Amino acid sequence: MRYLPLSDTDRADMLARVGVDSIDELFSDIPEKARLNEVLDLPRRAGELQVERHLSNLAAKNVPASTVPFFVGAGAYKHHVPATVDHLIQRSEFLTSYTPYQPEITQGTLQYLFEFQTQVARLTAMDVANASMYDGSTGTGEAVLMAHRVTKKKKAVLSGGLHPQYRAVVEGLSEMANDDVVSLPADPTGTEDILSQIDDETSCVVVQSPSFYGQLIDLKPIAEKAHQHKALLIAVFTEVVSLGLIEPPGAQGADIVVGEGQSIGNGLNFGGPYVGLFATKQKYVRQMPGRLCGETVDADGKRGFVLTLSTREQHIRRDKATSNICTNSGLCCLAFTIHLSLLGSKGLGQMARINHANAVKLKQELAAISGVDVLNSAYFNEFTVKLPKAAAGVVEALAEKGILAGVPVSRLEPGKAELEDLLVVASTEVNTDEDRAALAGALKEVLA
Amino acid sequence: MRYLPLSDTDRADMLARVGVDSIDELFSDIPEKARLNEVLDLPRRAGELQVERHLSNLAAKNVPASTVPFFVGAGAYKHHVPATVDHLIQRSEFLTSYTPYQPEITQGTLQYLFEFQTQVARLTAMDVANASMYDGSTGTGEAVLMAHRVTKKKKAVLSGGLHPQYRAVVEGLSEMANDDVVSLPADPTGTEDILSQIDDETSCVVVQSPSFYGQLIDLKPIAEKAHQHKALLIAVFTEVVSLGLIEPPGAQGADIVVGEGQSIGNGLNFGGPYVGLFATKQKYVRQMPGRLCGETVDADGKRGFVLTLSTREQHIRRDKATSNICTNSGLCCLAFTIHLSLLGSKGLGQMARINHANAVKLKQELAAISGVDVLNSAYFNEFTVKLPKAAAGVVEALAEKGILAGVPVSRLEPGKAELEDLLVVASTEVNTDEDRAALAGALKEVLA
Amino acid sequence: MEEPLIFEVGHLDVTGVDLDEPEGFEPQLGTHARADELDLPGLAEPEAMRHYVRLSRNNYAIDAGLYPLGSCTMKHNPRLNEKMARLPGFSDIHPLQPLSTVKGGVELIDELAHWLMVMTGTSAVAMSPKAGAHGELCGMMAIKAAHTAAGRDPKIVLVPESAHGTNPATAALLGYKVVSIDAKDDGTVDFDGLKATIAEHEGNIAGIMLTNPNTCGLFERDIIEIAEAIHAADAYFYCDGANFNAIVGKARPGDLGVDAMHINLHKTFSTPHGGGGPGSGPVVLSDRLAPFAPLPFLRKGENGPELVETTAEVEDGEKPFGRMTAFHGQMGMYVRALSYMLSHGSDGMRQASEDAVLNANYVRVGLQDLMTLPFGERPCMHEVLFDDSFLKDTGVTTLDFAKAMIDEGYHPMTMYFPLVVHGAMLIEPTESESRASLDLFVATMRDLVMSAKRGETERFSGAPYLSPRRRLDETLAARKPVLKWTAPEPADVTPVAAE
Amino acid sequence: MEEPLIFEVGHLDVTGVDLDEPEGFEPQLGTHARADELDLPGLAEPEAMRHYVRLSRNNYAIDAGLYPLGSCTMKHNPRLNEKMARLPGFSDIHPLQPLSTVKGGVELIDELAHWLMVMTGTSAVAMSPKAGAHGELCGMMAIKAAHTAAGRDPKIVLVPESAHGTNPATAALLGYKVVSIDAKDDGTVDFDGLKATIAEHEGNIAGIMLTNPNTCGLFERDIIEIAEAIHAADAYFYCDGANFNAIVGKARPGDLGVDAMHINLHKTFSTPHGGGGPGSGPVVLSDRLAPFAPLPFLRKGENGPELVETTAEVEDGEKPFGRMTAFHGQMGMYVRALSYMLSHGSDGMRQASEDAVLNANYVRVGLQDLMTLPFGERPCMHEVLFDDSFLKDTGVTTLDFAKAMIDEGYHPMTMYFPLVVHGAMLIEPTESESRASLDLFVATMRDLVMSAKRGETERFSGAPYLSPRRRLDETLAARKPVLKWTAPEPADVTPVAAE
Repeated sequence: MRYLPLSDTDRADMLARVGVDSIDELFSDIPEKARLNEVLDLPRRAGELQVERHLSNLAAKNVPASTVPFFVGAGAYKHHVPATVDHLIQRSEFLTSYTPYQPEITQGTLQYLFEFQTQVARLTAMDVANASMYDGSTGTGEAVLMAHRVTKKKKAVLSGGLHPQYRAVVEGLSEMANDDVVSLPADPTGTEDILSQIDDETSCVVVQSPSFYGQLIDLKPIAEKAHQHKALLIAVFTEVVSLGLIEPPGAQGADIVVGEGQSIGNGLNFGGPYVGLFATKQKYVRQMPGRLCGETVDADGKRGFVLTLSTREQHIRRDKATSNICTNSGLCCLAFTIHLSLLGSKGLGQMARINHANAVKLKQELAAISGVDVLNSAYFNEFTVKLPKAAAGVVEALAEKGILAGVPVSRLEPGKAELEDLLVVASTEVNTDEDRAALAGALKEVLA
Repeated sequence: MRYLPLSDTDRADMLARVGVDSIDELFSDIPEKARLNEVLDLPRRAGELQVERHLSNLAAKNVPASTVPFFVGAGAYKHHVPATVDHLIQRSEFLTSYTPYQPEITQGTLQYLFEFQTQVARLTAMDVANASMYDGSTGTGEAVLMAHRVTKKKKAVLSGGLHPQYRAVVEGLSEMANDDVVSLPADPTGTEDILSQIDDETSCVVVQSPSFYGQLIDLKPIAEKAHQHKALLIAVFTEVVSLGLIEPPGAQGADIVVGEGQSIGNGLNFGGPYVGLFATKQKYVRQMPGRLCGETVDADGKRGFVLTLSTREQHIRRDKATSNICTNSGLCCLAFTIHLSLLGSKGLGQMARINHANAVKLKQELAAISGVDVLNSAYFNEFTVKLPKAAAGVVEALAEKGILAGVPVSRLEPGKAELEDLLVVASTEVNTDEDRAALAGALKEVLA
Repeated sequence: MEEPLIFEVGHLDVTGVDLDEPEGFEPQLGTHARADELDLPGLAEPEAMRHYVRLSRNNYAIDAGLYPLGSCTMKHNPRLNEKMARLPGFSDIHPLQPLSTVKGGVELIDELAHWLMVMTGTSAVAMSPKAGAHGELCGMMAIKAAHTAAGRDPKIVLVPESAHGTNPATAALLGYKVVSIDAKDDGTVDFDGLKATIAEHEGNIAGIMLTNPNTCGLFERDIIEIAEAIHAADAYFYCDGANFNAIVGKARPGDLGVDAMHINLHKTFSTPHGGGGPGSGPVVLSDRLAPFAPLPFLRKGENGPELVETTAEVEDGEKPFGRMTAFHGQMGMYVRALSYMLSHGSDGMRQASEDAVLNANYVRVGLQDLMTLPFGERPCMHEVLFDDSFLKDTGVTTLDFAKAMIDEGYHPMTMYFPLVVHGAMLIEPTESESRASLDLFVATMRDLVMSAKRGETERFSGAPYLSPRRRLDETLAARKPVLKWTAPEPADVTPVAAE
Repeated sequence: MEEPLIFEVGHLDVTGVDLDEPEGFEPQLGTHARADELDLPGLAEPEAMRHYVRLSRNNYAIDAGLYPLGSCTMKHNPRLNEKMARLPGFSDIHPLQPLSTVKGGVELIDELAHWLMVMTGTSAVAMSPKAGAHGELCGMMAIKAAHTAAGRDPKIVLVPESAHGTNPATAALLGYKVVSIDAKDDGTVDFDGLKATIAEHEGNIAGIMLTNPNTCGLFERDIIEIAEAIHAADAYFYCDGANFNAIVGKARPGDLGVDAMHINLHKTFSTPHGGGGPGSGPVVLSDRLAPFAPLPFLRKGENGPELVETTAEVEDGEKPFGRMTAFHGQMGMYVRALSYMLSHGSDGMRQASEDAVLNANYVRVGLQDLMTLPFGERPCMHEVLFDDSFLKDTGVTTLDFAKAMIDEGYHPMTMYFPLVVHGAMLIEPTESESRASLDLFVATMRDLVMSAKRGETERFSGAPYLSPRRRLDETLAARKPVLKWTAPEPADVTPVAAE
């Protein structure tokens, strides 16, 4: 087998050296009745060509975003990632390296983590960021737990603009941990009254901007009210490119900022792996979950980096840890850092403006269609339209025409009549005039 | 522009430092009437996304070998190359390194060249091999020139089984250099009388096995006759995988062995870049063209490698050089070496046997079709069939059915009635039973 | 050469991408436009390339050398897997595009799930957890949900002392009290003690979290009896699957009585470790826990697998406890893992387990006369645990010893884990090493041990000497955390008044 | 760590691929089956990966540092190009599959040819040559064919002393006698001397092979007059295009009177150097030479470009002199070059030329006070030529100086070329370097020069000290060539008789 360097001769010699007659002697602690004496009923080994064919056949049953007019967002976005990014993250020294617990021989990883943390802190206008979470949704769950630790309260208030699956993650975790959650109803237009939900019991308020529906939300009054009640504002985003153009949550009073970083450096990958961004204020750093990389010096006085504040972490603190997390999203955050290093403020700003411009143009084309209403007043690269009929069927009909039009809200919030006709539509730099015309044209046909 | 690190500020500062007022001052030696003051009439800069789209659109107009039943050979072969190969040749340190003229910091390149030379010498059963040529055809041209230098004679005898485009390369070069060439007529069955063409004027005999038509040729009698007349036998191959199974030319008395190495490690690439293999006897090494890597020691006595015998080469000898060549096929020979290191004798033997087995099976299926004759008695993974009508039209008709059936001889030897109906068909490890059935079935239809 | 930070070399007016300013639109940002300029320096593409290539050279990697990290399983990462994961049909599909346009994606998840269930002898698998610890959380949530559904509310989870820190941390996250289980002198669970503990907390035990093979590299001989005792106490057996790679094809956790076990796809199925992630931690579940698998899950449909994403779609008997993450999990990792499984096949994976165990034992016999085995010269599974007795009176600590390995070209082994032995050194060569590679490793280790015993303490106390950095001051880093780069204050250039 | 050769670590019974033995066929090899077993050791995939990764680490690379090789033009190689070249529509098509199935491939070649012709101001291009020197050969063959067609048979080719070695070698290969042309003190061709030489050999001159900008980094001011004089002598002007990268978008060779010029796609259009290749050397041709372009060539057809592959397809006015290679040339390199051109655009390529020239002059002014310029402090083009006068009496040679650069983390500059100056040092930074990178390079070079002048000869004579190998014995290598690995003789183990 091509991945196994031992030859049969090696095996025989080595067994002799170990002093056993057969390999099975080494497995003799397995209770006899549970020992497998036959090879399991699964396919036998296959050459590369066969594996490629099998997987390529599966892949061919899917419709890649790049091959069609594509307007699907709702928490994951199709952006163009420079070829350099994917090349670099495949360097053996990044790809096949372990967690940098031995800093002397992992400065490569540690330095990019430090760069990553700095980039995320600057993007969000927060004091400190960690070395990434699994993704935006689990990061949001961790943010709520962190708020509970900080405030020593247990009630989270979730905005109706929060991504429904993010909400589900928080709710599930809270339920299991016996914490309280107040979830506001779906809020496509960003007009909910969240302020009235904040009281002295409140540990945190979780607000997403741009919201799941694309609406930009003013976080300042919410932060103010939360702080009056000694609660934290957790600001969430799912589209990090928006931070190239809109006011960062740190400038609006957020205490914890958490979001999905997939848009920068990472592909769609059917939902994962992605990279969660997580930033907070200096004063809360010791309650933060996840890895942190810090600067120090080596025995020769040279600057170097190490994983630090690990007394927060499970491998040191065990059941007293701030989280059970022992993984970051290593390569995905490397991809993020490389892409953002290439972009810089200048490139990110341009990218964000193109995204916004394309969304504005798309809105104009869709709003011109009879029966279609755009629900959002202020948005970045995504907005919600109300169709004259159920959105799910429309999306299917458009898919049959080779256009992926967006996400029907009912896919994530089924059974709610008031959401049945809503479609969340995203537009990024990959969309062309032709894409927009194709969508508008096809939508007219489907609605006719 | 993303590849240019200088900012406009940098440019202004640097011009000042250089002491000129404008960049054009640095171009003032260009005669005024030839200076371009406008940007040329070509497209302006484009982002990655735009370039990808443009090139992907072109690529989409082609039919990749992997997507259809594929039997095209005739000098270039579709094989499966392990993913490891392409990954490794893209390592920055291989991809973006220069010719290893500074051996202290290019031992990576030099060592794989040494490994490559050893592999090629062993494969061909010759004493020494060089660090590769551009490809098999130009290598063949160089082999003839080398034979003329060694023998101090000027007449090359070319077998009718030599690849027609290889023959054209040799003929063109010989004509320009005022050397003589005797080209035998096309010889699909390997039955030509080449021995009678060898006389005392003969510098070299050039014979391909497996021949262009797939026929295996016994080189021993030709070597014997050539040596009687103090001529060299130049043995050519276009399918290096054959050497896993058939008697190597070095064991049959060849003086120079030259061939195409594309099959191992390298893709089809529409004809290039490929990698020419070139090996000879020890006594002729100083007349050999191309780079050579040799073993030596460094100042600390450690084994190391350098480019050597460069007094043969143009950068030292100028108009007295053995060749004007100053390039090898670096990355392609790295790909060759990695793939062959993975294969080893064991893997190459298996690969060769699968190729042969698939060709034998294909021959049986095709020979069973009424009106189709297979012309070759002994072959490796390729053979020639005689169809009941012109092969070119049949191939086109099969292409329309989504099957790439082989190369009509008339494509390379147009206007020769006796070759009009011949089709060269190759089969490698990528062909499945279904591929063969598809070809046989479609061919029956087309011939019906 | 020292490599600066991007903030020290980049410029705000430089970018390594070419984008055009959009025209012809009215911004619709409301009052939300950014007030301040972002301060992220950009690098031109050649600069970025060089920066990250140079950084990478400061890293150790499997592709460059043996990585004997016990319990971390640093095995070969085939590049075929990388290629497959990059097929646009997998990498360029959106989790929320119509299911009719991602049938192959759903099928792939289903196929991987099938392999996992057959290999583990279980009847369900929760695919979505994003890493091993996330899988633990998922498994324990399923256990909690099962108790709740049965009207029980037990408060205790049993965890052996030798467990990974994630185990107690996970249990605590769900509000459980962790009760520690002792080990016997032979490094395995004290079954009698365990029975006593169960009796002591009768009716209040939610489950046990056990690693098997355990973190001492030993297979728990009493595993079936332990499972039976746990089940008899109305509790569940959570198995930490970190060491599943030792027994794939040799034994099935389901046959051992396991109710839930996460599988680290990188450890057992070769997805790259990537300097710390991304991971993927599917959790296999027994019949009893299967109904509680979180959303999304796969259901066999008439036309192939169906993806169930919301409670509204749930059918009778399905009681998902919630959702672990947005979307469907780590598709990119699934493709890699399945590519590995298909390549090995069931025969190859069994062979891989055998080779992993053989390699560990080969290292053991190569070193056991010089280093010290806390549990005697018995065979180990895929990793071999030494303690630091052999360093006694040498003045060399486990840490020093490990750092000295760096100067010999090796990554250190796992140190000070598990906690059950003093100065633990846990070595796992994996099946990816050739015999020649192991011979060289053993010879090097022997040389180091003898050097330590000869009293050559400087070779250890100051190590590493030859790495990109010498030993780093971790105390300083933690005492005054510098977690991001800030521009240095400009030097004080107040002109000194003449005279 | 020392990396052995594959022959020292591989095994004949190991393979890193999984293939099955075929069954159910009768071999049809006739009498040609291999008699002896092949002796090629195999490596399992993890071993192969590690071997080549480790080897790579002994290489310098553009991606790791500045590469100041004058005339070699080591510029940034964008990875977008690599990605594009790997599109299956380009990488997985066969040169002899039906032309109806490769229309996009032919279009790509046509599009690249268009860019090359517009940039050079010429009317045809022979695409197939496989490297620069192959392009030279092609260009000179076209010239020879043109003479033959006109009934002429001139015997002489003029080549300046400063030319690349390929120029005289190419001319000699075609049976031409090479007559050398002198340079003036300012480093450019002595036009008066040239006229005299032309007069001397009247009627017997086939052409001139001139590099412009020349290998001293200078633009030949008299270039148009030279071309006119050559044309007046019924001869052709072959321009070595190695330095075209200095003037893309600033001047067109066709406007300067060039009849043929090869273009090294790697130097000017960023295809990777790859440790020595593969290259690609298309040759642009003037109206007068266009008819002689070799097979295959493109003809404008009604439905797009047509590929003419054989003489049978040739039409009136087309007089191809033959064929340079099998198939159609270096498609893989074409894709990369076009990807680069499309990215830069005509504006970006002009800017690249300007930046390359600016960077070279920036290095010049940074070093000219300490190092010596043979032709005075005049502006250079894309590379700056120093001689070794500044090392006089220091005991440090050009070679020593260059090797000392290695210890500072730099690849040496081009040395001892061109031959027209003593101890030449030719530095070409290219447009890919940032100002900070140049500043560091200049500072390092200044430090080295001052060190040499201070008499710190050991720093130079023994250099390099810090590289994977110290200075290598090239004489030994050439005197006793060891060109392949052979197994060492087994040690003599004849048992010594007891007593």
